[in-house]
Amino acid sequence: MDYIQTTNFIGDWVRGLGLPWGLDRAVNGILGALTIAGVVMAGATLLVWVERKVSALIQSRLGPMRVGPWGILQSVADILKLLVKEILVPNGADRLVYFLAPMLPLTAAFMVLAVIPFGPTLQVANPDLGVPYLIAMGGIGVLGILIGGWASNNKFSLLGSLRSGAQMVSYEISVAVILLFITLVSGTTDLRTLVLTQQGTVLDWWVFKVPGLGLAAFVLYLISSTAELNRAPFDIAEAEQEIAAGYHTEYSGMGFAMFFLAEYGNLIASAGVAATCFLGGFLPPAIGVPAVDRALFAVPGLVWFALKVAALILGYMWFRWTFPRPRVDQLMALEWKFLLPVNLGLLSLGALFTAMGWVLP
Amino acid sequence: MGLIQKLPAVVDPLPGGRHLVDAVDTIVNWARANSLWPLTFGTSCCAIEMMASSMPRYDISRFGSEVFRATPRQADLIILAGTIVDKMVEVLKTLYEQLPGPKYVIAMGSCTISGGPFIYDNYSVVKGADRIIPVDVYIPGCPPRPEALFHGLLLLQEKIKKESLRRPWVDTTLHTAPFVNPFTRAALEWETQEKEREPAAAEARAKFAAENPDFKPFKAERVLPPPMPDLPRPAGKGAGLPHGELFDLVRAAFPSVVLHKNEGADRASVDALPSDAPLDFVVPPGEYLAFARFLRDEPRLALDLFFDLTAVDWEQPPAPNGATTPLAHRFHLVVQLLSTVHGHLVFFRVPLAENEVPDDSRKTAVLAEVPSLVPLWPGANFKEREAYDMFGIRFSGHPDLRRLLNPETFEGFPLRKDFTHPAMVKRPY
Amino acid sequence: MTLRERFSMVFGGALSMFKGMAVTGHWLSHPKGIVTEQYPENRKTLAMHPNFRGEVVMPHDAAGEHKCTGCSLCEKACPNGSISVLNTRNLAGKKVLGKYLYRLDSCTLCALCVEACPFDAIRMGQNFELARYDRSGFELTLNQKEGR
Amino acid sequence: MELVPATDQALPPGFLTARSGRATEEYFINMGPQHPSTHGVLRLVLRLDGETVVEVVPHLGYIHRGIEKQAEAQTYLQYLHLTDRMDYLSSHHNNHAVCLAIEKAMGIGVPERGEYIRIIVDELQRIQSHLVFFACFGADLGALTCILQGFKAREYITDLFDAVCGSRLTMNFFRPGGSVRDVPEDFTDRVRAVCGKVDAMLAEFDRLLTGNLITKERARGIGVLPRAEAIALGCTGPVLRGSGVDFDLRKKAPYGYYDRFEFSVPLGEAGDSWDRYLIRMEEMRQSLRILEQACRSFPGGPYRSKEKPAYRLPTGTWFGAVETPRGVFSTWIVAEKGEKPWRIHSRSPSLANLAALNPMCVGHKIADLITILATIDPVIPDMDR
Repeated sequence: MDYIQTTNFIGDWVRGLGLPWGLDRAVNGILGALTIAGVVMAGATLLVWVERKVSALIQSRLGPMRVGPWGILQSVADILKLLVKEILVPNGADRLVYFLAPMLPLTAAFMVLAVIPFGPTLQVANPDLGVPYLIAMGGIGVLGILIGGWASNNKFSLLGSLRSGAQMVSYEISVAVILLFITLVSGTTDLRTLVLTQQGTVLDWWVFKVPGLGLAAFVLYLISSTAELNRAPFDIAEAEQEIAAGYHTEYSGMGFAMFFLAEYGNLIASAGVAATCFLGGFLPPAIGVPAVDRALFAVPGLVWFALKVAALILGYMWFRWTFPRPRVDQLMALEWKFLLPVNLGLLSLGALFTAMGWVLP
Repeated sequence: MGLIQKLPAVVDPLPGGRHLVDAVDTIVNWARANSLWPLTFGTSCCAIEMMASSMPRYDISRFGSEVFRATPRQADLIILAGTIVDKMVEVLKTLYEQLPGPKYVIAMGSCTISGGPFIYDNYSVVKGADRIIPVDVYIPGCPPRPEALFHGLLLLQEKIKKESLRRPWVDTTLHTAPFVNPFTRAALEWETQEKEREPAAAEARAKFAAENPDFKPFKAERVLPPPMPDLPRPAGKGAGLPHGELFDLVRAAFPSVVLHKNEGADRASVDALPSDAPLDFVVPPGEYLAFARFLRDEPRLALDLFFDLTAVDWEQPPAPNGATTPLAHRFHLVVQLLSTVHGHLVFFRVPLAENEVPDDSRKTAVLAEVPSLVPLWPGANFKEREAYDMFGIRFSGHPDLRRLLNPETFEGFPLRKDFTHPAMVKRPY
Repeated sequence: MTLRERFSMVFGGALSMFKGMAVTGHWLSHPKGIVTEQYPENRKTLAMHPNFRGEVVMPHDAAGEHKCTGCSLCEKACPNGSISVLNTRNLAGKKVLGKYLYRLDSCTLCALCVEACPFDAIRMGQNFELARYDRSGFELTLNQKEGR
Repeated sequence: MELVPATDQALPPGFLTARSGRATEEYFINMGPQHPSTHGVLRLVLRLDGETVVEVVPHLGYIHRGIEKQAEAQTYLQYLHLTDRMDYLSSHHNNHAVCLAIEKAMGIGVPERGEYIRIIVDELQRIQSHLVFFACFGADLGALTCILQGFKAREYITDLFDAVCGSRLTMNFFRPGGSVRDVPEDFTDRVRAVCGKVDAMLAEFDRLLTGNLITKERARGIGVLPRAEAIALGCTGPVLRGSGVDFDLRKKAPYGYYDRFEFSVPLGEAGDSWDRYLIRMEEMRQSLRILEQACRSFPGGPYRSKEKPAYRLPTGTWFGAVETPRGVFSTWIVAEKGEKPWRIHSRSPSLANLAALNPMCVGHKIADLITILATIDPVIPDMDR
């Protein structure tokens, strides 16, 4: 079924305006960026509420209840309050870097989401080297945390940022290797094409298409990306019980809100990447029965993508509220002594499988 | 903050600007009131109730306040859960300053409101946390139930909803009035009031007596508690070595060691002592270390666990005529040892004479000295520091003899009987 | 560590993780297990246990009379001087209670005063909503009128 | 352990020079008094080499309330109510120790029902306190669900205390000769119901945290306290038993009716955090066993002996000790004439156990320090008094 015409819908619209002097490109870029920013901000705000509700359910309680129905406006109130809160800069802080730092992780989330195809006609940009671009953008977030911790002039912050520096750099390697595995088996680095290679039934998704390996890669990606996201159980960078609030110990008001939203923005980005690479992105879970498939395809791709992302995020949250946190050296050992060798083995096996054609038809 | 504070000054003069400011006020107050993030700060008992209120049964997250922040930079609210003592004052002030404005404080429990159970005869508890940082809401109770905490939180939310950008948030003032004993104050006030009323009352009484010659006074009815049997205590169960054998063992090795307040005790009278009260030996200062080592190393005693160390000050209050009786041994240093092998406890005490010091520095000077037990039991470290802190007894050979509980700058030794402190107010009765 | 042990650690560990997730998953999927009591919403039905110790109250009968004789046993029993029994003389010249001052701000709700009272004149109330904006309102007078 | 006083002026107070001389630069971090995992206002100053702990110096006194001085101006009953506030997680045990000392001094007996009430309430509180331990241990390891679910289980017991004693935390329930009031008629049924709920939750906790690989990795071999050192440092309770020393006051010197009940004292082998954790989990099950037996043979009759008009202790020294969830708590009273004590001293198990913190932490990471501190399970107001 190759009816899907993936296009950049903003691009089409702007091109139709017929602006002179290359202004169309500029307008296109700005509109795209605004869309992504809107999606990330709204999504992150919603996710904060979802996270609080999920954790509440796991812990046999109700969660926010008093602001709006089921407390749905709770995180709106939080963000608003943080906006109008006094901003304190600690003595001896490097002011420029201190204010720059919170923007970087959020930027990273924007940049990643810019290339994710949300639907057949929903993608802000589609570079040919989509997968390497994802890997590159993933590396920006850690910078914000590192310099934020350093600029705060606080030992807890420094400890937290160094921890997260070590952790994120290590786990990025794993994430990169797994993305390379996907590139290898799919034969493309273009994310739109990557999604389209998974057309067909559910079994054509990369998580199932390479027997065994795809699933393993998917699970490993979830583990590595949780660590890369600095989320519990791998949240040693902001381990509250150990080092107060880690790298954002000295951030108040808006600075903290940006870090806070960036965590959820990156969560969306990470889940989006997983959905795109492993779960067929915006493709519906077709099962090969034409009547059912036709109904499934009638639902817009955006909905399927959102559902997949939501399921993945629920999984991330479920992890978070179940497990204790490994120690910093154990986390490093897990990466360098377990995940990376396994991932490299996976990559080699992927090469073997592709070469031998051991993939599902 | 910052920019939005200037909003009323700019917008208010514009036509319709007042409504805009009002609308912004409503939104901002709504956000602030419903997103009060407390600081993780609990000192004692109330902290457990504060924790319980964030737990499933009560769930403070319904109010959006479950986000307990470990760093003051991200908190809006300090719930003062537990007693605030002198040593904590500077810490608390710093914490409060580190909170970004607008910031709120709830005083939870009677300790933080007024000193509560520690209001009298106490040298270290602050008599009301509002003497240190401004407090918005007071919740009495000891500790208040989680529901009471929520009630306080709701009061605070109401207070926040009345704020306006036209009146920017500022620190409320501190409670600076000097502490007056509320009990005495009430009694004095009542006395003056009674005196003022006395003439009129006397007149009324005379009139009443004239009018009701056969008045019978009202007799209140006593409510007796339910009758309970008067039970004698059954003989206690001792553990480990029987007292008699223990006594013989000790006396064989150290003939100069006697029982406290029972110097002439012999085997028979020791056997008759209640078995659940540990023997209490008196050791001459010269034999202190040797005796302690003997108790530890003698296998039939095997007093291997350092249970406790403390002291008693025997200084008597001066007689009504101001005369003091000098004591031969002002302090008793009491060591309590336990045998994890047998289960018995042995106490022994060393009488310590007072050093000669000038009278004016007697209250602040170290008055006695004994060898430290740290080489024998490392567990004696904290206990000896505590005894030094409380009684001013020096332990020679202690590796790190500093005050344990009181601040380094503290003057005097609280558990001495002649200790005085400006903050100490005597309890009536 | 042998290879076998290593493998058993990895797979046993993974199994233990799944067990943990099963537990939290069970909680997540069973909202019936929620035990939260919604305080301000449940005010109407919220009842304290009969033994609950709220603030000290002095019950008054229908005629507005209380049972306090002004013996100040409670005052002596109070560990932190929260009670001041201020006596006066009534019309017949008998010493009776004038004003029963109770300082809620320092009270620890220990009920030692209630135990000490031989006349059952004071009790522990059931009210727990005692929070205030200012601390001066915590000094209460419990009796409505002087003693008999 | 060689103790050498600090001669280097650059070191903060309390640090010893004995272990310095490393190639890398060491630095100091101040944890507390306001820190989420120091269980209150304990202040720890850490000397670190990277993330590795070189030395820990605890600073106490941030909640020193001078209870012992204040006690000298209070009657015994008033002091009894203050002890609730020392170790608030085991306030019944504190009261029990004071009552034991007063009963010994005045020869007050306790009726059978009174003793049973005491044992049931004590054991319930032991479970309650260990549940708080479980909750905080889980939270300190980063498993935040544990703290909420642990408190959920604790709340069943708190609710029972609320109904029986009239307060949720500072119960002020025991009196010399028994308890302040009788328990309700359906008391044993309620206790059984609570036990059932707690037992079910314990099974869930085992699957959630005890079996988890990360927990094991975080606790096994961390903070090893050798047997001899545990004894020499004066540790008691689960910290001592974790090092394999069979010492439980309920068995060694049974007070009350503890010798009537069957229960075992779990012991550790390695003396590490994992052992201390397992011991507390097992102690909860043993307490459930005691509760089951006590409910089965719960007697009728009076709940307390005749109340004395005033508690005037005979001159002398009086001693009472109980096994609290944290170790041996004892009260030592020096009584002179009158209603007020000449001196009251209480032995805080937390203070003695805290002495083991530094030896246990050396060479471990900051995160392990938190684990170790959690398995010591200190209550700071109890140490500071």
